[in-house]
Amino acid sequence: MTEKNIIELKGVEKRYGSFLAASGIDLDLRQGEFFSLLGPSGCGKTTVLRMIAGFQEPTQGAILIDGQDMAGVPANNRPTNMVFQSYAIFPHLNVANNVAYGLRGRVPKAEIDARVTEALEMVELGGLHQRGANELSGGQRQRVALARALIMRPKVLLLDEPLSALDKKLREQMQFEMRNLQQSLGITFVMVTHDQYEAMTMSDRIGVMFDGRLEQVDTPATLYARPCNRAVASFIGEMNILPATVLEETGGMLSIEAAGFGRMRIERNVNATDRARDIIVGIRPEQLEIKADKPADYPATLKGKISNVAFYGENIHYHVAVENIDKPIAVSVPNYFHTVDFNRGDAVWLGLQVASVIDLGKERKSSQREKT
Amino acid sequence: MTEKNIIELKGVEKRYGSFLAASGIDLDLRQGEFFSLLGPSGCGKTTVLRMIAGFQEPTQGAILIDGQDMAGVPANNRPTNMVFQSYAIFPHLNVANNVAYGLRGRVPKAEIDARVTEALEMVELGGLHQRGANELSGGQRQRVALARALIMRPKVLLLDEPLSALDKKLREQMQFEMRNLQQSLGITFVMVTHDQYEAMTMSDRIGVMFDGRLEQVDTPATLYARPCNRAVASFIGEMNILPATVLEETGGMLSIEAAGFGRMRIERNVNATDRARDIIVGIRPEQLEIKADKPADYPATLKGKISNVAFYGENIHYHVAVENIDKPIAVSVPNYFHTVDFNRGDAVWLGLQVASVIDLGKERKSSQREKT
Amino acid sequence: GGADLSVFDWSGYEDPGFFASYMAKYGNEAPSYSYFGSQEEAFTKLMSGFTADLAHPCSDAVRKWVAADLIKPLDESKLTNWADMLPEIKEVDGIVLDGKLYMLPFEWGNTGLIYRTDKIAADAVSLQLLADPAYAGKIAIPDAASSAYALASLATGNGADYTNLSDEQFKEASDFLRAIHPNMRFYWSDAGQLDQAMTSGEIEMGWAWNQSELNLIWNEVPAAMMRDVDKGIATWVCGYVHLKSSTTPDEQVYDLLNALTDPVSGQYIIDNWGYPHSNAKAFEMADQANIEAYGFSDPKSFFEGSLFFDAVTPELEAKMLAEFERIKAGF
Amino acid sequence: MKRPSLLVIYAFAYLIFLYLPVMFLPLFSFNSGTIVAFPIKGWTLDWYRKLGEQDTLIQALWNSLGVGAVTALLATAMGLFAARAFVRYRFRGQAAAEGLVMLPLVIPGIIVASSMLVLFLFLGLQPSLVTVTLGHTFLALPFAVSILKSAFDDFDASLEEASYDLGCGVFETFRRVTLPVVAPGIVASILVTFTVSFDEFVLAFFLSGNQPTLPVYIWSQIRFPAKLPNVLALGSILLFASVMLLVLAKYFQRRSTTRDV
Amino acid sequence: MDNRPLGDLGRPGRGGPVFKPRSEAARGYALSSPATAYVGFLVAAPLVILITYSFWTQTYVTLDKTPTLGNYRAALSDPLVHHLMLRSIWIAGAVTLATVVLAYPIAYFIAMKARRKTIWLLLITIPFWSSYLLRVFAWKLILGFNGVMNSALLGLGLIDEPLDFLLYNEFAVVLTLAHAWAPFAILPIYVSLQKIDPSLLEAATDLGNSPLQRFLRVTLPLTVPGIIAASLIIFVPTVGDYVTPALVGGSDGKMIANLIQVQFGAANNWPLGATLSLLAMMSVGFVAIVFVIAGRGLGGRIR
Ligand SMILES: Nc1ncnc2c1ncn2[C@@H]1O[C@H](COP(=O)(O)OP(=O)(O)OP(=O)(O)O)[C@@H](O)[C@H]1O
Ligand SMILES: Nc1ncnc2c1ncn2[C@@H]1O[C@H](COP(=O)(O)OP(=O)(O)OP(=O)(O)O)[C@@H](O)[C@H]1O
Ligand SMILES: [Mg+2]
Ligand SMILES: [Mg+2]
Repeated sequence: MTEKNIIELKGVEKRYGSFLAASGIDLDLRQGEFFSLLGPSGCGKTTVLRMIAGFQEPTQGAILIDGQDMAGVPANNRPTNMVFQSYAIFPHLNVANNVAYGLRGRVPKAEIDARVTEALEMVELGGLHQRGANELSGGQRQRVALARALIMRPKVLLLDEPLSALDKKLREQMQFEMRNLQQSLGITFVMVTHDQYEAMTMSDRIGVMFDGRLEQVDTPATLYARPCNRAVASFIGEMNILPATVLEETGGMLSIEAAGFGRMRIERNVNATDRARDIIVGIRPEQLEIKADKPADYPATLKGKISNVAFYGENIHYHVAVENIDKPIAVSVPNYFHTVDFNRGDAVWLGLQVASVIDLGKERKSSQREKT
Repeated sequence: MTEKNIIELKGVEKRYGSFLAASGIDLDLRQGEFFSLLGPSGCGKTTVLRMIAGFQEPTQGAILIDGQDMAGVPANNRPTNMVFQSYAIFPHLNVANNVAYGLRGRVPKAEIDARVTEALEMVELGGLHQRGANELSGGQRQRVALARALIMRPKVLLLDEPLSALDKKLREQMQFEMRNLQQSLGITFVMVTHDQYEAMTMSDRIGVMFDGRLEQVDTPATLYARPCNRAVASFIGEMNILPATVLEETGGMLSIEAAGFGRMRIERNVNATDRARDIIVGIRPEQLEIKADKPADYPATLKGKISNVAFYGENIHYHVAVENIDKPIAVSVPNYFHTVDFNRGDAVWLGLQVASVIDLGKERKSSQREKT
Repeated sequence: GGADLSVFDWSGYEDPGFFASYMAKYGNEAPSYSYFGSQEEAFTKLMSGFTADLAHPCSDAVRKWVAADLIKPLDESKLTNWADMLPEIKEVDGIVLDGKLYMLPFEWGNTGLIYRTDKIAADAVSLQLLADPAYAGKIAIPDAASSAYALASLATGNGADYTNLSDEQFKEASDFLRAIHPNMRFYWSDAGQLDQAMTSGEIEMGWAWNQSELNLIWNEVPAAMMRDVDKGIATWVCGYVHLKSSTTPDEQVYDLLNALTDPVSGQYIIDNWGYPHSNAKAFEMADQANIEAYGFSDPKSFFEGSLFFDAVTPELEAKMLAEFERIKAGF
Repeated sequence: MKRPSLLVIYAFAYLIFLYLPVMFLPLFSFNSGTIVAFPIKGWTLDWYRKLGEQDTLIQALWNSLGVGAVTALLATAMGLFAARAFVRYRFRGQAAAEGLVMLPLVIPGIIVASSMLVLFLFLGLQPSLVTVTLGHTFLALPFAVSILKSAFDDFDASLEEASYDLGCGVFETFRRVTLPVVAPGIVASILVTFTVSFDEFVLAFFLSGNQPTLPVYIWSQIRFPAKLPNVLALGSILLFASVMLLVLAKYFQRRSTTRDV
Repeated sequence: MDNRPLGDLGRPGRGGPVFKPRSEAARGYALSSPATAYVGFLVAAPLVILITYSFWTQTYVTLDKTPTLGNYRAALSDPLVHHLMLRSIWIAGAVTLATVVLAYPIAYFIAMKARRKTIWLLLITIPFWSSYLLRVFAWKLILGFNGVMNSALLGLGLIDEPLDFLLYNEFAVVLTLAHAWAPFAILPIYVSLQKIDPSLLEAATDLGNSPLQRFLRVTLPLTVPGIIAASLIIFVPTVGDYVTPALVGGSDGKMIANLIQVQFGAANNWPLGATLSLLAMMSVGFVAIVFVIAGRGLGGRIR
């Protein structure tokens, strides 16, 4: 991955009639990176991807690929290729002809054959040349779609939820293989997904979208540690949200009074631009300690009662109801030896390291676009 | 939840032609429990559910509901109701009429109205009586389907992947609400899902199916802690699998020689029935300690090199390549303060508490039914 | 070539036997034919602008066609067979209008009462029998106003005034049609329908063309036409008219007309089709047994004693059409 | 379920109802009499033997086949584009356009026929097989559109996008993806529109010149029912041929799918 | 959602057959315009002609082009017109009802039960690859006095004398047309049955419905659009049919189209014919709209 920008989106906007499907999108994608667009259903991820591919023209702004403005360049003349969510395997062609589709008539026959064989090996489908499109399993279809796009040697590969049709086992395997493929080929991958784990495990960087806006672009770790607002914070992992009041702001630090935990000084979150006296702060469930007795070595503590226990395998989540706080606070505890064991109704203490409290800025009204 | 069995499956088998979709299913479901059927796509979950509902007759075995043999009893005369994966909301009826559907002609009009209102309140759709079926969002459709089934006051509610069509946020919310509903109504819920987290967080007990067979039925915690074989172990959470040789077997304990970690004595896994000299053992990623230096206080240790780092939010997974072991060993570390930080290529030590090594019995050949 | 000439005709008349001499002259090429199923259809199509050289209506339609400016008079001097035509036929109203010859008669025949000879005795049969309740559901007449009123005029004894019925006579005729309406099995719109019903015994009497009689004879059905001029029978004449839209040279048009009226053509149509022709010489050349069997050994009697389908006055025609629709609807 | 259900019995009864009339056509084509009525006069093969001499009848058959073929192609081609637009795109006036295309089904034939003749003559088009074809295309369009609409309903739009994405232009995509994928719908549309044209009389009568189509010829035969048995013979041959054609088509279709796979 | 002005057809093309993401609407118009323009033109012309003629007067063979409402007055005050119009609508209604009722089970069978659906659909279309006239002849053979039906009944000793109510009445018209329209009724109903999600039927069963209740409460209401489509395809042209009533309708089978036909044909009164056509189309349109609304309403009333 180099620092060269292979794709640049500058103030891109897309309207369907009066409906804003994407607005003010500024994004630079680097040569060779694995980038994911993450967001809830209907937030505009596919729209952005399709504008890059050339299936839709932005109503405003510019898209540059490898430095060239793509305005007016049709999809079939762009150096991008796409893996469709439904895979779009041509039902009337066999595997080899599907993969060869884009080369036919452009490249000599012998070269096509060689490249098809090579591409099929690459996606571990060697020998399946003659298999009919309708005789493929989901995973095989996904591989054919991948091979069909990669054989075109695109500068950028676009993937629209390439794994959402597969089951867990297969999905995990393909995640691993796709990441390896991307690293060995050095091609830029832009993937749309609504699965946070998929995005976090596969990507170099993630762009999080809500309601047509790109809220935050960062590495998975930074996104998790420093989400810029409530929406991003709760879309990625679980986040306890508490209201707080800003008392003072000095040198990048805020003095706040947080519900339940009382006064503390936390880092000002650089990403949040608007300040206000009433803000919200977030605490990740795994960054709280849960004890039967009041923990001594924590700067902030709180007393509560277990309202629910949820078992997540690697971790156990306790939901702790605390007086004067609306929602129970979630605490995640690693499942070592299954030793820690509280039950519903137990009284417990929570301990908090102040450094792990994240400033999420002012509470924003949720957009009208959101549905139940 | 009582100890009374509301549903009993005795040696149930279902063939489609020569294809065994389900075989040898023995299962007792208790009055008032939340039971999940978990398994990969095509393993026969829906088939089992539909046999209980009466849409398919078993080719062998018997199904008893509340003590009565259901052979020959058509679906419309069984005390079960179903929430379909696609919800199957009648498109020509509004919400109230959809919900009232099963009562019409059986119950006086006034009572229907009252029960519809009550059912709609229960699923938090109060006041949406007149809404058309096509004007509902995904979450609302799911609620209507739930209300429509619950209004029949079934002895057992069957749910076929009721949440898979919803997006993450909504899915989590509905999981929570459905679990609450089930607990407050005390009705037995049987839910089919392929999402392990969904099954683990919602269920009292889970039945794990593979290739038409019911492999293990247990509480979530037991399933996680004591999976009976490799398939179950790796379908639920992540599991490092190591080959081992049995040296001695005494009083429920096995002396084994495990690849890399050497000799140790572990508990014999009660669920595994066949013993062999060559077995496999499993270790959960969160039950390994990862250190830069050899940890002193661990009975078994191992040296390796980080081959990959995957970020999962609450946890970080390190994949550690170890000499003479094929697959890298996964280690999960809680993401406290993002402090522990190894990078790809670092040499590390793994520490293991012997008590957390799980006996998974003899390696089984994977069935022919499995596809890529 | 011969195909330059276009003829708007009933199908079947493209039989080369009808115009052998034309083909001989025009490189063994037949004229090209377009077809119609009824004169009304043909008129509608021509009024819509369809063009051809010749058309083949029957005498009762000519007045309207002339009024609609569709056809032009023929030049007698160019018709080589004019002298040999049956003398009576030349005078038929409609063939000549206002002293001008508009239609060259080609074939003619009778419209009369056909009955099942095994069910009804020859001396018992009469037009009035149609109104006899004993024959409820056993009779049929054409779904055509002119033909129906011809029948009714004959049945009410006003056959002679058919083209010019007085109001009272018209009412008598209408009343007769109303009287037979309840007996009606159907108003036939194609001859095959009548033949079918007559053969199966579904109907026992029907007002129909002589060609139905022929068909029944050929199929050995015991049926015959009541040919007694006194009891009431009608005669029709059809022929060729020269359309105003004609574009082919007159000479070629007249060559076909002359070929059609050639005695050889006449003999062919009499012997092979069983239709009487307009050329008197043809009767001499044709097989006399056929002429006898098909019932036109004495053409003269029909021309003198039968009702002729002349062109009725426009006002009367309109009245007939309107009234017939009401009668059929049971009004 | 050994006992055939009522529904199956009904299905076969209905088939008998559909086939009963057409079964009599071959029967009477062997009748030596010329009137289509019982009792049958005697048996003969004459009508088949003499079929070769019926030049005009045979010519009419060829005219009908030609008109039917061109109509099928025109209607299917226009229907293909329209159906694609209706299924794939949303645009203002779409409902009106879809309704408009269905209108020919519901306007009385004689009105369309006579006014179309006036219109064509006004435009300087003399009645001929061309005008008949134009008229029939009008009549067949609704059938083509509705059949092809259901074909496009099952057609995943991303297939075409995948083709553009792989570098193909509009025409290449149409030829290499759209056409082969909706081929079954196209075949169905061609069959149905051909049938519609082949049996149509009113428009054909008004719009044909001196080349009659088969129905026009048959209907004008009414004056001469003596020739009906020839028509019956021809009809029987056509029926037999179309059944054979279908059987063959089915056979080859099955062959080709097994080969492709 | 598309509210773009109609004139906005996207970027100017650069020539060459490339894929351009023009607006959906533009592509929709471009692709559907050949068909809609063709049909539109050929539909508009007859309508304009009809409407114009209906305001003129015919005197024998000449047209008086002074605009007048005389034709409408004459037609509307004529009891014959009323009578024929009502009878046409009633016969067309009977035909529609019979056709749809007979066709529904077979469509249901093909959509829900049959294994080889295409074969069945083809089997249903093949009989119509023969001339309509010939099929009508065949019906007369079957229903006729000496026909197959009567012979069979006589042979079985069920009747002593041939029945004569089989042919040449409204029954024969209904039967012949129910046969002729069969594929046009079966196909739309088949399509709407085919579209029903099977899980809806299972849901109904699950909620306690017997197969019959399930049919009445789910299947039937969901096929209302198909039934309406089939009914319109049959009803409207049947009102305009003049051939079948003439051939098998007998003395009482006359319909409004026969009267119209006479005006365009024998009577050569195009203005009156045009007026009657327009009146017929309006009544048919009215009945059809009432029918559609009633059908939808009824479908919506079933719970
Ligand atoms: N052609 C269109 N016309 C009108 N609205 C559209 C069109 N395409 C998409 N939209 C709307 O734009 C919004 C964004 O759509 P998009 O497909 O980009 O969402 P997405 O983030 O990919 O969602 P998903 O995860 O469900 O695929 C949606 O609300 C959608 O309804
Ligand atoms: N009617 C049928 N005929 C033949 N095979 C069937 C039929 N129904 C299901 N099967 C097969 O039986 C197996 C089990 O199907 P089932 O629907 O129970 O799986 P599932 O576990 O629900 O899978 P999924 O998660 O994909 O819904 C599958 O392989 C399927 O292909
Ligand atoms: Mg999307
Ligand atoms: Mg399933």
